[in-house]
Amino acid sequence: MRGFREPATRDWNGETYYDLASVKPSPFDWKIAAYVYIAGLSGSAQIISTLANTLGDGRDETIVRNGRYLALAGALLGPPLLIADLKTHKRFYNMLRIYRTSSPMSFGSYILMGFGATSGLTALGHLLGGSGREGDGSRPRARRVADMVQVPAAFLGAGMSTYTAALLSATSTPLWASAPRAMAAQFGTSAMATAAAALSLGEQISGDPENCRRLDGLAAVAAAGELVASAIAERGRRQVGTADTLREGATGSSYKVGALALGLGVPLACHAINALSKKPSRTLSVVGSLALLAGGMAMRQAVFQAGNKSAERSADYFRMTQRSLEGPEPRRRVDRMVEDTSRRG
Amino acid sequence: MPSLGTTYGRGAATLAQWDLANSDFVLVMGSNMAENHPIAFRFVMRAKEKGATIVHADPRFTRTSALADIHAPLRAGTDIAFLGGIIRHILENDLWFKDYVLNYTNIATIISSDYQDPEQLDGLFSGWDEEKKSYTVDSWQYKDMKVPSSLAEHEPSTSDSFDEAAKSTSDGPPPEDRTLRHPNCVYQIMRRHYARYTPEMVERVTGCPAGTFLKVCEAITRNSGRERTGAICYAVGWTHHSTGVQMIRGAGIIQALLGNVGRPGGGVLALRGHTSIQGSTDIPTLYDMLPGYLQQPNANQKHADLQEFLETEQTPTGWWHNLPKYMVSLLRAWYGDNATAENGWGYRWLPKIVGDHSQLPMTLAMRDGVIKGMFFLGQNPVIGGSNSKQVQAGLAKLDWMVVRDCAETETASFWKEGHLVRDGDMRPEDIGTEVFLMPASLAGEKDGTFTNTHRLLQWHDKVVDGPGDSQSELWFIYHLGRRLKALYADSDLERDQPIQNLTWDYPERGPDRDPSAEAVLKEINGYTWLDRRQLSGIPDIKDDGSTACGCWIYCGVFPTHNDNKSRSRRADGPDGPGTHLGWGFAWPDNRRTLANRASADPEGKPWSERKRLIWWDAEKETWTGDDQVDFVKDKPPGFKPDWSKHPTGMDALGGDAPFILIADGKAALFSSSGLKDGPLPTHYEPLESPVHNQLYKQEANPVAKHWEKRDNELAEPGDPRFPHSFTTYRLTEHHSGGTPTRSVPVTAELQPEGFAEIPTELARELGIGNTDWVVISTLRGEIETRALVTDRLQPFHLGGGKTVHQVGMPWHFGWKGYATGDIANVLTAVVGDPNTSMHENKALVCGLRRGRLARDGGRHGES
Amino acid sequence: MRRSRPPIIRRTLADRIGGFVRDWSVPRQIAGQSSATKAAESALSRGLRPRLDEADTVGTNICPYCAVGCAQLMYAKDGRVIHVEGDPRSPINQGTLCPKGAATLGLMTMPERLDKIKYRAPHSDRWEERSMDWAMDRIAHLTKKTRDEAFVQELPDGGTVNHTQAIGSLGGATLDNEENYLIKKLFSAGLGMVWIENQARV
Amino acid sequence: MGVHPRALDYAESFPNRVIPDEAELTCGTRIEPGKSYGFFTDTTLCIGCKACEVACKEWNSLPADNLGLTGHSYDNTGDLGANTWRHVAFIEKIGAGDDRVQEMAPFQSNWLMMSDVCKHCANAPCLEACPTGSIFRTEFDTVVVQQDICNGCGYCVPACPFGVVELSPADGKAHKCTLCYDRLKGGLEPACSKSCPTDSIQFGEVNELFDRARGRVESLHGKGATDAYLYGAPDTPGATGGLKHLNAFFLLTDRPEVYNLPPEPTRASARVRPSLLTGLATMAGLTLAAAALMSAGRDRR
Repeated sequence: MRGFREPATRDWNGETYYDLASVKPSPFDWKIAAYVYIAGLSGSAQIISTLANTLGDGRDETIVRNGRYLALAGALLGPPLLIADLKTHKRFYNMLRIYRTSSPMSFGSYILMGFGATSGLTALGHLLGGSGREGDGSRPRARRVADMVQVPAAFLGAGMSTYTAALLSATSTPLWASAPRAMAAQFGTSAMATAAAALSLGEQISGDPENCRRLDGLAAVAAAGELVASAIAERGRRQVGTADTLREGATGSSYKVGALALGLGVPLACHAINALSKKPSRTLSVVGSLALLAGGMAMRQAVFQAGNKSAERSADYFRMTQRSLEGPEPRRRVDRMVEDTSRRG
Repeated sequence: MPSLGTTYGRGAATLAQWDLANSDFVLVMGSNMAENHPIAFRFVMRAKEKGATIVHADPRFTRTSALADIHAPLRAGTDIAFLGGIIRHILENDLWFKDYVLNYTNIATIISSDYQDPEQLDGLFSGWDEEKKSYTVDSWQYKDMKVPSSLAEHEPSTSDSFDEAAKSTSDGPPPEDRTLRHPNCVYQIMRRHYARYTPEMVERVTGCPAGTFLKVCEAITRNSGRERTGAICYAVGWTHHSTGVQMIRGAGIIQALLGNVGRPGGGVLALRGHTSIQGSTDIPTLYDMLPGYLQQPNANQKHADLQEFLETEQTPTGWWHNLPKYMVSLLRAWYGDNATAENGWGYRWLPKIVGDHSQLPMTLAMRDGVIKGMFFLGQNPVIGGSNSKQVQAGLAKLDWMVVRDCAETETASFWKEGHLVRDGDMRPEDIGTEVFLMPASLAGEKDGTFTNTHRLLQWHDKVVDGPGDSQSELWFIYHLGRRLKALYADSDLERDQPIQNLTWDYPERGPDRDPSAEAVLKEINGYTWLDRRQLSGIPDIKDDGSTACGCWIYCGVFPTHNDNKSRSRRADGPDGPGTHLGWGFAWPDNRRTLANRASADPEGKPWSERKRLIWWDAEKETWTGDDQVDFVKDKPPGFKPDWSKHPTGMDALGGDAPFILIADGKAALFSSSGLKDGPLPTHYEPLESPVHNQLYKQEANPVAKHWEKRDNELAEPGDPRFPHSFTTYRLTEHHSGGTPTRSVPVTAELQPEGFAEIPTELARELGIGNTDWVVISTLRGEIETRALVTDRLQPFHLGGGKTVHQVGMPWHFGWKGYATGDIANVLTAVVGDPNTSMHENKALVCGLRRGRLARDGGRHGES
Repeated sequence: MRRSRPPIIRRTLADRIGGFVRDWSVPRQIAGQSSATKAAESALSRGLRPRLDEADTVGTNICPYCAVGCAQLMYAKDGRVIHVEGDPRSPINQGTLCPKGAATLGLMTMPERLDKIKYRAPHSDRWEERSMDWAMDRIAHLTKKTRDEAFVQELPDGGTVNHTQAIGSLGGATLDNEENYLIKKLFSAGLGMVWIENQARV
Repeated sequence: MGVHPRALDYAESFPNRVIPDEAELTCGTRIEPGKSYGFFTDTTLCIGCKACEVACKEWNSLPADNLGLTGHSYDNTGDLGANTWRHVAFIEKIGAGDDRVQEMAPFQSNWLMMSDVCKHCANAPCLEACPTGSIFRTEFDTVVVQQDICNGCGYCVPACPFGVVELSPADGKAHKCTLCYDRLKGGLEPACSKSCPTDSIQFGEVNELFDRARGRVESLHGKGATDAYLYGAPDTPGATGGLKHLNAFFLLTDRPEVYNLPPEPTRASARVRPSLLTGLATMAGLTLAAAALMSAGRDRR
């Protein structure tokens, strides 16, 4: 370590300042956690919809439609949740006053805005485009617009699915800050899994059972990925010493039971049985999808609660800051006027 | 402050606070300086940066201790044992500053052969009168010579037969033996007196480890001498004891022995607790003095008329020989043209005191119905007065009372929220006191001067009006006086002459008819009676009625009609001498360091270049230097009194006598006159002590004041119900009675609730957890408060294997304001120092238990 | 209470839009200003000044708490004090203040500050408000009555004392020298009171 | 100890104006836009008087908010927050019984006191997190929340590695030390450092303060206070994880955790890139998987 003198080099013996928090917990409550869930679900739904529209055939039409509508629904639900969480709601528009690449909250706002606009266009195009084929077999103009916009929408959807992980990791909250990569993978896979599950449910209601199989397959792949990511995140946090709040108490239980067992264990089991059986069970598919959807929400809520709790535990924070965390220096430093002037000088 | 008065001649800080930056050593004792005088401590820190050694000797480890180099813990009330140990260390190791001490103190003076020491009389001095419980001080005098006191108050006195036989100080120089071999010279007496105050004894009595004590001795002596100086800072941690005056005397003796007084960075700094507490002693709202430390006429002394008063009070030698000038000019200022030479300048209109009328007996006088009407002018005795329940009982007996403050105080609201009502002893309907609560203006809402702790008068401007009906005390007293004069205008009773004859015309301003504070300050400064020219300085004051002067020591603050020196704002820059003569006005005569003649050697040369302050300029035949000279400016260092002429006043002091208010011009290591409890500080236990006196059979100060026992009992030493040493103090976040900080949200939140500090060891023993409720009890009452368990208070391991725990409690709290708590002064007793009547609230004993008081309206036990 | 936050200013939608456009940083950012500094600066920041600038009177005060004697600069506007802080010209505090001195503004403007005369009649259970004139008259009357009833000119042994022990006064160490002077002059030399004391012994 | 020579230029009792460039008189610094300013808080000089807390609240009109006895030594403030921009921490290191410490340290000894404040980080995580530009870097290189912009999103709160920023429930905006932005604009020293009785809090140009602080550490080491070290100066604890340095830095004598400071705080925004890249890579992988699943057995249109 550089420049450390006695006694800073002495080993930390666990001493804290009357066990008082060293950092402040975020003021984010269930609304933001729900937003993260919705953003991921709708963002990934847009991706699946776009893929289905691009790669699939007519049988995928319901996926495309449902995906686009889901994306729009998410884009419409998100902002009210975010604004409701602002402590000075009336100034929500200041989110667009400036853009800062260093702030996931800032570029996230632009992603949300872009995603909202593009998802709106795709959904509107889809709505106005009717069946998708004109009488002459050509694409209606509205659908063509939707098809054009769907690609940027899907990219923004990818952003929607994971920027929220960056939002949490780019804090000093021990739980969130100590496993940024794994948590991004966790959020992304969960987004894709929940989106697939939602669309699968849609197919179960009115659509093609074959589509369900595909979507359930996607959901299972994503859920498996999430399981791996969760394990890596857990391991990373344990190494740092910040894992406790997600393992202990009511939050720990809800995480283990809700997010892991129900949200990942159950759907993986359901979908695995369905995948192995010749005649997939409709019930298992629905149960698996519902479990995934519920588990995704439980995971977000638990991560938020456990994060806020970890911020109040100074020992967690001190363990985390005993050594530099992973992650390189950002390439582009936020410019600093004073350096500029000194360079000029 | 009679202690510094008897030792150095003036009862005030000898040096300016900023001068501490020049100290090589600072002993903070009897003071928690960093907490209670943070800005003064700034200069201690500055000294420390420059290499000075800082020592804090205190029962508790406080914020001052944390910044000190040495913290010497000592049991509350044992300071004299500690200081006596230092004196012994200096004498036995021959570490005193000989050239200074031999010339500037009475170390070589020979004391009466009748003198007997506590070493011989087991704790008493010679002259003890068991019946009167007081001393006759004949045997404390210089051999065959009566030494006049430099204090206004001359009790206790010598016997008449002695007075007739003894020589006066103008009859010749005091008897001396410069070889110091004479068995009754002060040096030999002190060696005998302190012989048993060894480091081991210090440890047995105070609990301070001998090693720590010796470190303090080593540091203090290493940093004194020609090249180096040290200062001692004290506050009410010394004065609030039954031996308070003698504690300060101990410091005075040490500083004189080390040659630190009157020199840069040296001396004794009294740190006072209220903004103008020095001013209110100089211009005393005190019963026993008139402005400028003149004696209030006393029916028990030879004060029948002015002639007799002056004969009694005027000293033959030294500056106090000028007393008649100051007395006559004061009477002229007060009774104007009604004061004539024929009527003794109106002397008989002054009321005479008949005993002790200080705050402690005042409490009893209220309770006993002697006092029927009271003015409380910015003081809150329910919080600050000893034995708060007695104070409240007294308030309930009054016919009427006026409280003037900036917020509703506990004193003002005693009749509805006080202990009497809370404990169920009385209902408001039972209390007949008529109460006037009047809003008072604060500084900034009125103009006038404050005198700070180092005698500096500083003017504060009126910037805004006080809110609503707020008015200054000046306004209140002036208009009350106007109304009273009107009420008495038509009386032809002799007893009403004083108020009729009182001069009472001050210019008024504004719609509220605000009297001019400048006009009052001009009267305080003094002016010529006929043509109303301002007096330019103390030498202008006359005894023939041609001058009026409200307070002679302040003369010079307003030397011309347009020159208010207290308003001068010109401090020294970085290259200046650092005495800041252009900032404010320090009494007397703008002198910043008292007895600064002592900064030069007997020949008038600075003791060293590093420590020069003033010196004799032989060419110009004058004293000169960085400060105003506290000496006769043109008296050469070699001047010797012509004893054949029976010289009086300053003519009787040589050119090497820096302490000009002392009759022989020398610092009094041995104080023959002025103190009631002995010529040398002697260790006594506090009136309430957990242990017996290890040094003498005499347990406590034999002349200490203990007015009466009813509801004011004291525990015997070692009473098992009250095994712990108990002390009270202030916190940096609050101010005294608390009204000005507990009512202000930003300061209230910093210490939001009353608490008692309890050592970890004791808390463990009694099963008390941090912030638990505890009950503290004494024979005067019980209170409940929260426990702050802390390692900063430590047990004292005393002689005989006895361990004493201490419990400490801030006394700020009460029931008003935002930060509240029980009143510590419920626990304290109406007892005091014999010289000053200051209470002993720093050292008593208490019981302690976990729990709360029953406060459900019923009476709760007062075991 | 003084120390509440400034009132929330109600703004219309048009105001808000206008304000947003005026304060919009993105264009300035595109123009090259840094998003961390200049581009982000708001209208409030641009116009910010210390409130001392608004003072119409600045006088010198001496701190009213302990006896160290720190000088303060007192800033007032329209007859109300707006701030009090250390006076850098003083050789004692050189601009610094302790926690109490730093709270002088809080003391002068505290919510508990008394601004009316409160009177409690004998045996009453409540305060009543009274006018200054009434109170002063009543106090003067009581003072005279109490003094006259208990004035002693001579002791039984014939010594003149000319005093009254029935009235006392407590306080003075927080007051100005001029005030103490008038208290001592009126109470002692005028009325013959002997029970005159202050905090010097506390 | 003299006052500043320029003090004599304003020797009237009623100056009736703000002394121009008063900071020059109080701390020898003439404040100019374009330079970097900060605090050097030297805990070895701190007497724990809390004048800084009061001066701050008085100047910034912050309400009292924390009325309660904590039992945490003399600290009844607890932490920095929306209404508390200076906080003095108290740590007793004396020990009881046989563990009682007998040795005194040359400066602050066995009872540690430290006035904590917003660090005004050179790379300020709160600023980097702020999506509205409400938090910005002033012309004095200090970090300020602009109250006319803040919409209370609260993201700066968890971003801060020192727990400084907090939302006020009273007005729904984030608050923290402004380093007396308004005072700096008027040439006045910040309220806390101006009031500090023992100059434990020193205000000045940051680079000058760094030099002064390094000298102070050296001098303390010379005087036997070998525990003294800087926290937040370049290349010291506190100035880690991309924070570069702290404009408000400290001289400490015990481990940072003891004062409730993280030993190696990090710049939160440093985690944006790894998180975002991993997230997007995950999405890319999932998209490929989805594409495979979607296209299997389908006609390309």
